[in-house]
Amino acid sequence: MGGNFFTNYVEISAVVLFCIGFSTLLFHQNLLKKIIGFNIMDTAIYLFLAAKGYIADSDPAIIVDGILDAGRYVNPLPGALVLTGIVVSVSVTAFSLALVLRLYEKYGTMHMDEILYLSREDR
Amino acid sequence: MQLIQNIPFISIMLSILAGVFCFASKAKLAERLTLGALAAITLMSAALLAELWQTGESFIFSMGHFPAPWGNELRAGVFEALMALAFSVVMLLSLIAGRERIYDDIAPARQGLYFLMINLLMSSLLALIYTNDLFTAYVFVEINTLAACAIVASKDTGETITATIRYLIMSLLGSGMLLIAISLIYSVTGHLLMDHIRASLEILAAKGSYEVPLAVVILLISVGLAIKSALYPFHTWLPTAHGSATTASSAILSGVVLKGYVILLLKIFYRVFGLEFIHQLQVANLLFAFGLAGMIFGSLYALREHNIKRLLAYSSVAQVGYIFMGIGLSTATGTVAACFHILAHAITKPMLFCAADGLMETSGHSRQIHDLKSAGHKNRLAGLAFTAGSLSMIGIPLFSGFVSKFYFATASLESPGKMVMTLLVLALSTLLNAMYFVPVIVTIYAHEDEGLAQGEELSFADQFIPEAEPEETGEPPLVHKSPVSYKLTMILFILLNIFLGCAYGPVLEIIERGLLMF
Amino acid sequence: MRRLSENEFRIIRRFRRLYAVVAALVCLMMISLLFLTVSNLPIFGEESNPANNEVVERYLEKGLEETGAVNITAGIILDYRAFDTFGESTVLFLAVAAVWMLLKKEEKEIRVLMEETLTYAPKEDVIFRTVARFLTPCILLFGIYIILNGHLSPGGGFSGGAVMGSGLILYNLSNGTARTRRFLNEKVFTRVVMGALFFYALAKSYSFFTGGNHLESLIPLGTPGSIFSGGLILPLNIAVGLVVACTGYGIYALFARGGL
Amino acid sequence: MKAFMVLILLFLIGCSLAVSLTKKLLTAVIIFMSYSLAMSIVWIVLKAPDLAVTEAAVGAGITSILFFLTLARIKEMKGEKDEASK
Repeated sequence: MGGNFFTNYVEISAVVLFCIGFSTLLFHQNLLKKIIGFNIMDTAIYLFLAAKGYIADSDPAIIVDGILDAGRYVNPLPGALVLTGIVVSVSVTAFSLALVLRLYEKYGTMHMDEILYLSREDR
Repeated sequence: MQLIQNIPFISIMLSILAGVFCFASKAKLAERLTLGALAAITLMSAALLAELWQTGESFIFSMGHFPAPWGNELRAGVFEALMALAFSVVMLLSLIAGRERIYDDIAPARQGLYFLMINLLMSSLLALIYTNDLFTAYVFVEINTLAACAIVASKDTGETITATIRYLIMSLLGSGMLLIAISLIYSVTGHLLMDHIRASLEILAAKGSYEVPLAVVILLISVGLAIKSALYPFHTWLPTAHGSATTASSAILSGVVLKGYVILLLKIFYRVFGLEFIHQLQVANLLFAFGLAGMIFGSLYALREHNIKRLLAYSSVAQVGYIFMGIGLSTATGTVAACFHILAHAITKPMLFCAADGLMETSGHSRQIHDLKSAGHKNRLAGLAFTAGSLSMIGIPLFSGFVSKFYFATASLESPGKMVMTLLVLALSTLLNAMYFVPVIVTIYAHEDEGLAQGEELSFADQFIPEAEPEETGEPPLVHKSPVSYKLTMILFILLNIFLGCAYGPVLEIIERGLLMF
Repeated sequence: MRRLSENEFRIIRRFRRLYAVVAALVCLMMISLLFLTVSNLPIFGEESNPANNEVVERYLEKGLEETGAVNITAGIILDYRAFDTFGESTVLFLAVAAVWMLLKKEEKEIRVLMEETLTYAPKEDVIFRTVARFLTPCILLFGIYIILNGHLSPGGGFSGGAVMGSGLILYNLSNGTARTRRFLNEKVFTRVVMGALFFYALAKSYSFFTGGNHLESLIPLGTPGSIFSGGLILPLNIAVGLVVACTGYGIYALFARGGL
Repeated sequence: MKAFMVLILLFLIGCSLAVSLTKKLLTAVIIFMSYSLAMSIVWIVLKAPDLAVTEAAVGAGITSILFFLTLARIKEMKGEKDEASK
């Protein structure tokens, strides 16, 4: 273990969240749970990324009073990247939920194993 | 700045705009638009390739008014131009060849949207090839994932939708890993552009700091992209997705989409980390081992298949194994061979899928191999194309597959530690390839009255016989009529394959020079 | 539709146990690797971290002058790194198209679904309807405010569009589909989304083209801080807001009844 | 400030564990919604107000609506199926 385990507490919790999301995505056989797990995983990554932009004792990067001093504001770039990421993950969520609905219409279940088994007969 | 340097930007924008336009247009119009856009991109990429080959330089195109570390950038050299050309040609040919099947398999209301997906898929592939920025690469990886899943799901049977959700879940795991790796890189270097990350990584390497995070980053990126390009232990989604989609989708997914991620991985290895760094960390050895495993197990799975499309899909797993094996050899020749194999597989596998489609048409769309008996006589061109593709996959001289296998073998001689393994597995994999392709060829040229069991017993040595057979046989009982466009594309596919197999010199030189420019 | 038999469940369960062991190993490996990594990263919140380098310095010190946006984040996403954001809008568009492809129903079936009172839409509820009548205009207005002030204050096209989208959903739930269709039907939806995206693509192509070829851009940036400033940022925010509002409502409608 | 941050982060971890462990899907979706809202508070603490607005509107708003709708549709279909089988 490196020395910054406790000072990087935001990143550590982001990693914990990431792994909870990751294991939800892997372990749960209910598709809806899988999708929630994917969402948790994504927000954890965004938390990790946004924590990179934070600087203690500084203001949000909105230049209200015209002071152009880089030391006064937080780093706005990770925020911009996360903004892009959030929209990407909502799009993916919408698409996967639509797939779940179609699968439910066809097989009457949201359980991955049952679907895999039932779809084998379609071949 | 010359006008020709706008080509990467124009081709990306063209395909996105064509995609947006398809949203409200009817299928026929959408198809024409898509084919037009693809043809235009093909021509432009060819012009770019010719120009860059003459000048021998690469260039950087800044997207917007802000230079390097502040704005986005595109970068193009001969390698990128060659890949863009190959991808657009393969897309165009597979779309034309699979055209009939698209209109059969997909409900009329969805056909326009299918072409929309194709356009956006093309734009994301082009962006992956040309981008010089890691975060842009992530965004376009997501577009690629969604569009690829959507073209599988467009057929709308239970099987395809199940395949899609498996594909989607695996892809999401992969993109999650990619994104966390990108944020780790950002956190230690503070840059997102490849050149600048490289510069600050060199400083970090000199100081010896952040070694653990960087090792984890390389591992995460390799695994993330390996999941998306179906390297062996992560391939589980591929057979169902590629085996159940409509023909054009299968052809495009196996020929082009898998390769886009490999190219991104190569770009990251070469342009972000530098080869020495990769070799220090043994990641190359990991990819090498997985590649070898994929070459054998992919073929073994294919041997068990009775469904022709799934057989071809498993064969893709084996071929992706070849590509990663070449990268894992970690010599310049190995990478060149891998890149050549990307091209060889990109033109062979779509041809096989389209030819299989032509064969299946003669037997009422059954995907079972034993239903295809004597299909090669009923649809002669498809039979010929399937034979040519199989021979290329097995690695018979004159076809492109031979060249890449030959170069893999040559490359292995340069890295003594891996030579024996590579040569052994190459030989074994060739044998296995022959063992599952030859019975299919024999079946499609068998006469109706012959038993199938006879065909299965034919050995590796007999593989030349089926090639000669179409000329020898007399009148086939029923000649299937395929549209002229299908015939033309099949002929073009075969010619392209033979062209790559014979005139491989200049192509290899382009790849070599392109990789040096990286 | 058929249920699985007991025997089939047993086969699945055996496979599942193997899978669980492998997955657990993968997760454990992942978490230990990432813990190791994070504890070796630069310290959280320090100003001297590698991420706070010359790139960010220029964004903060010259961003106002170069993009005309007071909100530096808006300047980054719509000007400095506009290509990423363009890709992001394309993802959203792609998602709508894919959902449309999967869930769109024939007009007849939509009618049937519209007539039936859906279990989750309490249209008859007086409290809900009264509250919704007051809330809907406020939400829509707030969304418009966020969009228009995207370059001056937190927010922008994506967040404002999402707020407007949820306002439209609330309107639809309280007033019914027939009334929503008077101003937002399939035709309007397609036109707005495509028009806004075309405008976005063309405007950005113009600035990419001039930027890539080192030409002067002819768009004035205006006085920083006033509403008409930031060059293309305000129109782009409006275009993005329209796309997001329509797609948000569109995806909702496709999920709820298979069509607008 | 740090104490507050740690508190929210613990709340987030608790929420995600609860989502992963609850049996009922509706409960899981509701917990996930509150997870998103807590996340938007985290963005404010991290001085990224743009993200806070977007997360509240997109993550807690649109995403949750989609989850609820999916559940409602599935419940409807289940009801239809039960009626048909009776």
